[in-house]
Amino acid sequence: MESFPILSLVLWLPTLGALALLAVPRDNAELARRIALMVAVLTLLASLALPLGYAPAAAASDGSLALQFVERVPWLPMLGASYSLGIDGVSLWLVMLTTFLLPIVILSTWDSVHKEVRNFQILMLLLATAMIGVFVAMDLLLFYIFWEFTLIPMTLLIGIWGGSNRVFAARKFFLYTFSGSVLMLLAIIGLYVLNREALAAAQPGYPGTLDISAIAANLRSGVFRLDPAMERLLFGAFFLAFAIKVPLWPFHTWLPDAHVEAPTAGSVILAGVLLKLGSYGMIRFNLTLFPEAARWAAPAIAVLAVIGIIYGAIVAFAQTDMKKLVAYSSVSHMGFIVLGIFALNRAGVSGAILQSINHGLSTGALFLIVGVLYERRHTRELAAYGGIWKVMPVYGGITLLVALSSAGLPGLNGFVGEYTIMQGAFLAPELGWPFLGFAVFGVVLAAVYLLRLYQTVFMGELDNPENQGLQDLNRRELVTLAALCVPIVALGLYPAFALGPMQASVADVVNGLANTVAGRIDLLP
Amino acid sequence: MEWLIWLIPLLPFVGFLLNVFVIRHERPAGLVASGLVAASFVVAVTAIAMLAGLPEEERRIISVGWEWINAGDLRVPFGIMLDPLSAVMVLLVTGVGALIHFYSIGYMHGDARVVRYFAYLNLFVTMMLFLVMGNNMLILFLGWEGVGLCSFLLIGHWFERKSAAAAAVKAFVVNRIGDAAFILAMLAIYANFGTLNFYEVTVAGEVQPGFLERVPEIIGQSFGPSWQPIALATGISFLLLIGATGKSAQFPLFVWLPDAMAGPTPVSALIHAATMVTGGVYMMTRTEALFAASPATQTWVLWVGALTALIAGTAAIAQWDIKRVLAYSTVSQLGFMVAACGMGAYVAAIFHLLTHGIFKALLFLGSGSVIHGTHDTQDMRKMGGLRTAMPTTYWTYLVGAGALAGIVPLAGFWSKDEILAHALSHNHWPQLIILFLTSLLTAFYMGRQVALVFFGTQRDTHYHAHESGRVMTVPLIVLAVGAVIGGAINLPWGHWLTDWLHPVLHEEAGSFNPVLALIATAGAVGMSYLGWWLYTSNAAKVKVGGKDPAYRYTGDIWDGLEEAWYVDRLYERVIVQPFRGLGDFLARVFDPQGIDGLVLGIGRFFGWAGAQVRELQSGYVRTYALVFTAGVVLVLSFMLIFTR
Amino acid sequence: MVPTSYYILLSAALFTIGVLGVLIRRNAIVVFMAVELMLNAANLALVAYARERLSIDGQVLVFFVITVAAAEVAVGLALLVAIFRTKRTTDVDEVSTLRG
Amino acid sequence: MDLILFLITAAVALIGAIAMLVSRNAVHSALFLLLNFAAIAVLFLLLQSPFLFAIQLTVYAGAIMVLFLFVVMLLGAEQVEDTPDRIAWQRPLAVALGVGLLGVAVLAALRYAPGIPPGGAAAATFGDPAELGRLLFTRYLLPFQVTGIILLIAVVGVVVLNQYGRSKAALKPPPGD
Repeated sequence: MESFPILSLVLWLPTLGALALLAVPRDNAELARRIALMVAVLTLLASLALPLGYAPAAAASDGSLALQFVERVPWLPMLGASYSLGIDGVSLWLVMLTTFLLPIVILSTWDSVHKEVRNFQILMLLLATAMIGVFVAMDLLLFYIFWEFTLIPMTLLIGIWGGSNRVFAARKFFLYTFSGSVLMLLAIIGLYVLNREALAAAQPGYPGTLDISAIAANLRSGVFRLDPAMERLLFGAFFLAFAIKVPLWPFHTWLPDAHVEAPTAGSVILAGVLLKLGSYGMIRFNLTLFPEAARWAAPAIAVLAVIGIIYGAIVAFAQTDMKKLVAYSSVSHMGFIVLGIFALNRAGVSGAILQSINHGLSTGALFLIVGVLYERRHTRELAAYGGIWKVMPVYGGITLLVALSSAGLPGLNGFVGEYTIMQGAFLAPELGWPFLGFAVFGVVLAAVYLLRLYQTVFMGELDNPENQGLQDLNRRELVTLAALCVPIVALGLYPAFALGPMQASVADVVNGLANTVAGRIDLLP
Repeated sequence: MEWLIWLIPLLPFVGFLLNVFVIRHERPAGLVASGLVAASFVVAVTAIAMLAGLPEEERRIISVGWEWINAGDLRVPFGIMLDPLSAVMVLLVTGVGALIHFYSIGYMHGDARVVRYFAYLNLFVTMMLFLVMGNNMLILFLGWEGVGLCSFLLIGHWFERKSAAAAAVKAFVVNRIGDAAFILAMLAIYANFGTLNFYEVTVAGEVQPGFLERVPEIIGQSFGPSWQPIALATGISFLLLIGATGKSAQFPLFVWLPDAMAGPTPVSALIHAATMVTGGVYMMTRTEALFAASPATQTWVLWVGALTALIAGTAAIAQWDIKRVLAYSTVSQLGFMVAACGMGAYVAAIFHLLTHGIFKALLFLGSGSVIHGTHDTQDMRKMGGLRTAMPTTYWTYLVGAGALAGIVPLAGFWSKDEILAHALSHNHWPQLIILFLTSLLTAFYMGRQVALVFFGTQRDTHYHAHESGRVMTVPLIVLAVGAVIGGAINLPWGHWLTDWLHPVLHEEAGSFNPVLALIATAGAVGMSYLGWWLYTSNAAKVKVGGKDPAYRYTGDIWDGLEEAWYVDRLYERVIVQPFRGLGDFLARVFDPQGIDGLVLGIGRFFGWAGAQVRELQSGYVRTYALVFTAGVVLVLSFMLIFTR
Repeated sequence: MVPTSYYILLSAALFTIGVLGVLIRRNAIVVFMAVELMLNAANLALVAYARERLSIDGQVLVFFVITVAAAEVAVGLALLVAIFRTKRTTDVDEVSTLRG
Repeated sequence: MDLILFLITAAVALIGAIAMLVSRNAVHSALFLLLNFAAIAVLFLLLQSPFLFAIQLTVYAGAIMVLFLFVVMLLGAEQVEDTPDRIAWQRPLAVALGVGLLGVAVLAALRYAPGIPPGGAAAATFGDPAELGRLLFTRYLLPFQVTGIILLIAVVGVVVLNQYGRSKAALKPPPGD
């Protein structure tokens, strides 16, 4: 429909920027930062065409996904693999989140990255391409390549620019998330082979396909049927990879280590976008391709999600390191997202997508905020602070706004997402009110740990002499944080702006769930 | 016409924005903040006049701004409304609010963060207006949490004080517990009615139903385990009750309110007496149809209200802090209102809410004037004899105290009497006795307070007491006038308020019982005098830091009363400390050693296995050759056996 | 004519002796000799089969084997000499720095 | 006639091989191996491969064995195995494996080489060196060239190895000398 390859442009622009940075002398930090920032802003501007040109479309009648900005070039014809890009309502805002956070993160490196600046920017831009690639790739092989490629820059960012225990954290991050995705590769191959065999029976010489949309269409039309046991197996293999990435309790222990050691910019990207790869994958693969298994597993997964919500909150409460506190709060918040996804209805899934965006914004902002203090005092211990609202009033105000957004105050973005998710879970016949009785407890605890953080750091007496000379935000920091506050407020007051375009695609996913299950109930034992 | 009601909440919001982003100095901040709230009051009066011009059945203006949430199964519009119930609340909020804004100009003069203070105050009024004007539960909740936030900010205004910071967090968190129940109630309402709107509304040409009109649909439905089904209406309304106990400081969640007195006194007057804490009562009145569907919950509401009234009333008599007396008194009076809701006397509850809003604001502002005039003294043991130094404050305070104690013909008498009369006429005997006892306690502690503060001689002479300035006394006088005549809005002979609220609550005026009124008045006068007499005649025994004269008669029970029956300490032991322990255990032991131990254990296993296998690499070429040869023999044997 | 299998049996026996030499002897030079012995055993089998099938290609192969063996011995012995310079021994057990 | 000749030669080859294996002196081993090579050369002749017979004698028995002897004597490494064997446990295993290998090889040989070579007309011209030479320069030209390159590389390698060793030795004089 669109002749201009806008998705490719958004996808590869950061990589082009990274290549251009190679020409910059290694020790010219300022130039490297400026070029990187320019590239990031250009990417953001290019990506603005996506929501502007996005026309919510109804699902195609053959069951394939209603994708837009589609690009498809054959790549390995004998495997049925193609360079296939496209977005729908599920991925649209996640791409926007990525392109929006990129310039912010790069802007923050002025204050937080001081060695090997050029290489840092190169890795950051490569990471951006990989992340966008995961969201826009509509070919299983391409998806998998981008998926694994996100690991490399991130591991290096942690391992080179991280804190004192960075090598351990980087290794743990890499091995943990990688071991999860290896099973996914197996499942991708399995899906490909099964699909080919199923269709080759009818059309001899069928080369098979790795196109997600085509496989979904085959599954929905019944041409390609999965044995229930096999479907659950494939579901599990995909799910494990995503659950580790999200991370779902009890697969979360890589996250605090990675966050604590990662540089500020790395933490922002990690919490802001990388975790969303998991929730995106759950919707795109687990729900779309394996509806029956999703329904089968939903209660168990929801139990894990609810445990994660409460567990993450309680553990966050007991932390003394600010970054660790925020990291565990992510575990809690991502539990909400998983709960919403496996509510398996429109409210739950759209709430989960919205909350993915919200979490990216508020937790990203929280990491930036912790970074601001860390750059000034070089400690993240809560006990080292107290009463700094007095010397840093603007900083205190912004922190409060972000913390409240994270705690789910109505009028700010976090509430809308959480409430929609909870309503979805309440309406889901598989889940219902007993789950909510516990999940809503997480809302209380969010206020407890975030306000405790706020109380110890910002309120009380300014009794530590080292804190008395703290400077309020400089202009760059202010711009960075203010840029994050705008969507935090806007999405709280007018979330329909984001929710509207995703409805058609969400409805498509949810209807697919209902139809496929209804059509094959006789196959189940 | 419809757009007009948007101005009511938006004017204070403009003040908030101005004070946050533009204004940097004290004077414009105070003037802009007060002026815009006053303007909002004027708009509200205009809008209500228009509302009154409509036929009774049509007195409801709903205006939908935009579609707030549209997530498939969940659709909520962002809309506000003005109906008779909202109208009286709006008048209270903007009217008392404006007076308190003006008062703050004087009270907060010279404060380091006064601009921010006015910003918070404006934001509070905005949020409170959303609370009472929301046309659906979610907007109500937006205001509900918004006022909680402002309460947090204002209690923590002097955040350098550790106690203020802690009180602010405590207030927010305790409220959040109630809010969680509120959220659950909203989820259940939406799941069963498919809407969160109170009344039918048209959004973008599409008619959305209102759940209050559809309550009969769920009567008879139940949920929960089959061996113990719970009526749906009971479940929902009980959750709402929990929500109300948080915001309206009812037992068992009242503990935050006395601590909240760490905030500036005008804040205590506005938020923690006149408006925010009445949010729970307003909410229960608004969703009265749901409560009416569940007699079980009604009984709970009644008992919660009555017990809270008693517990807080007993606690109030033993306080030394001038504001804590009023704080416990507020909790106690809110208990009256909640009990009225439990009896189904919603008009009486709203009536008491309005009069209480006026005279409690008066009392708080009066105490603020005392604190201001005595250079930040709050301990009543350090006061005494202030009636000569602060005559205006004294007289207005006396009016407020009389109204609270229920002296004829002040406002409090009429509203309290309506509640008691309703209890009598509907045979709620145990609650009637409890509430009556509480009203006697009320009269007693107000007598005690007036005696301690204004009579006798000044016990601590380190300060020179002086009367406050005009900007503070004028609001006192205005409110005192209100406290005198406020009862007129619903006299037994006129019951104007009952008629006005009739389209919403459909209640008939209750009967006036002269005997009860007489007994109550006699009790109030008697107990007030007793309290006054006890503490004027024993004034010499009151020492700074010493025990109360009544301690002689009651012994350690008095200490228990001063600590409000140790509820706070109980929570500390039973909830807070175990929670900290659990958090520490999970964070320091279970997570790193349990879950992460498992993860790292897997890693360590492979490391260990590698170390074992490494031993095989002896470095001897001949050993490698031996293994190699063994492999050759094996492969050849395999080929010999399995190939033909 | 002598049956081909006789040659093959002889070749097998020689090869086994070569293997034993590699496995048992420690003197690197003797180990080398054992390797040469194995090569020769293989050559013998090749030539025998070539004779049986009357195909000269087997002999060509042996020609190549011998050439490569010559190269191998040259390089191998040079390595030995180099190792001897540092280790002062030709005992293969002494050269075990690749131990894990 | 052929059989007798074969049996004698085979016996000599075996004796040479076994003796090589058991001699404690490396010089003796080398000489026994020489005997073995010569015996194999005779067997080549018996198998109608005169050309191979020739190069077996010149390359193996001549060049390679001389190289071996030369190195043994240069290094004085006749008797290095006087020290106790550190992995003596391996010896019985090695013998057992040898027996196993022999068994497997014999079984294979019996299965795949049952026949007696066909005699007759074709046999007359078989093994003609001229034929071999033609093949080398036609069908096997490429491998032949490669062989040349391998030899060249071997020469270069040997030179480099010795260069390297010498410079090292020059820097650090060997201990004990």
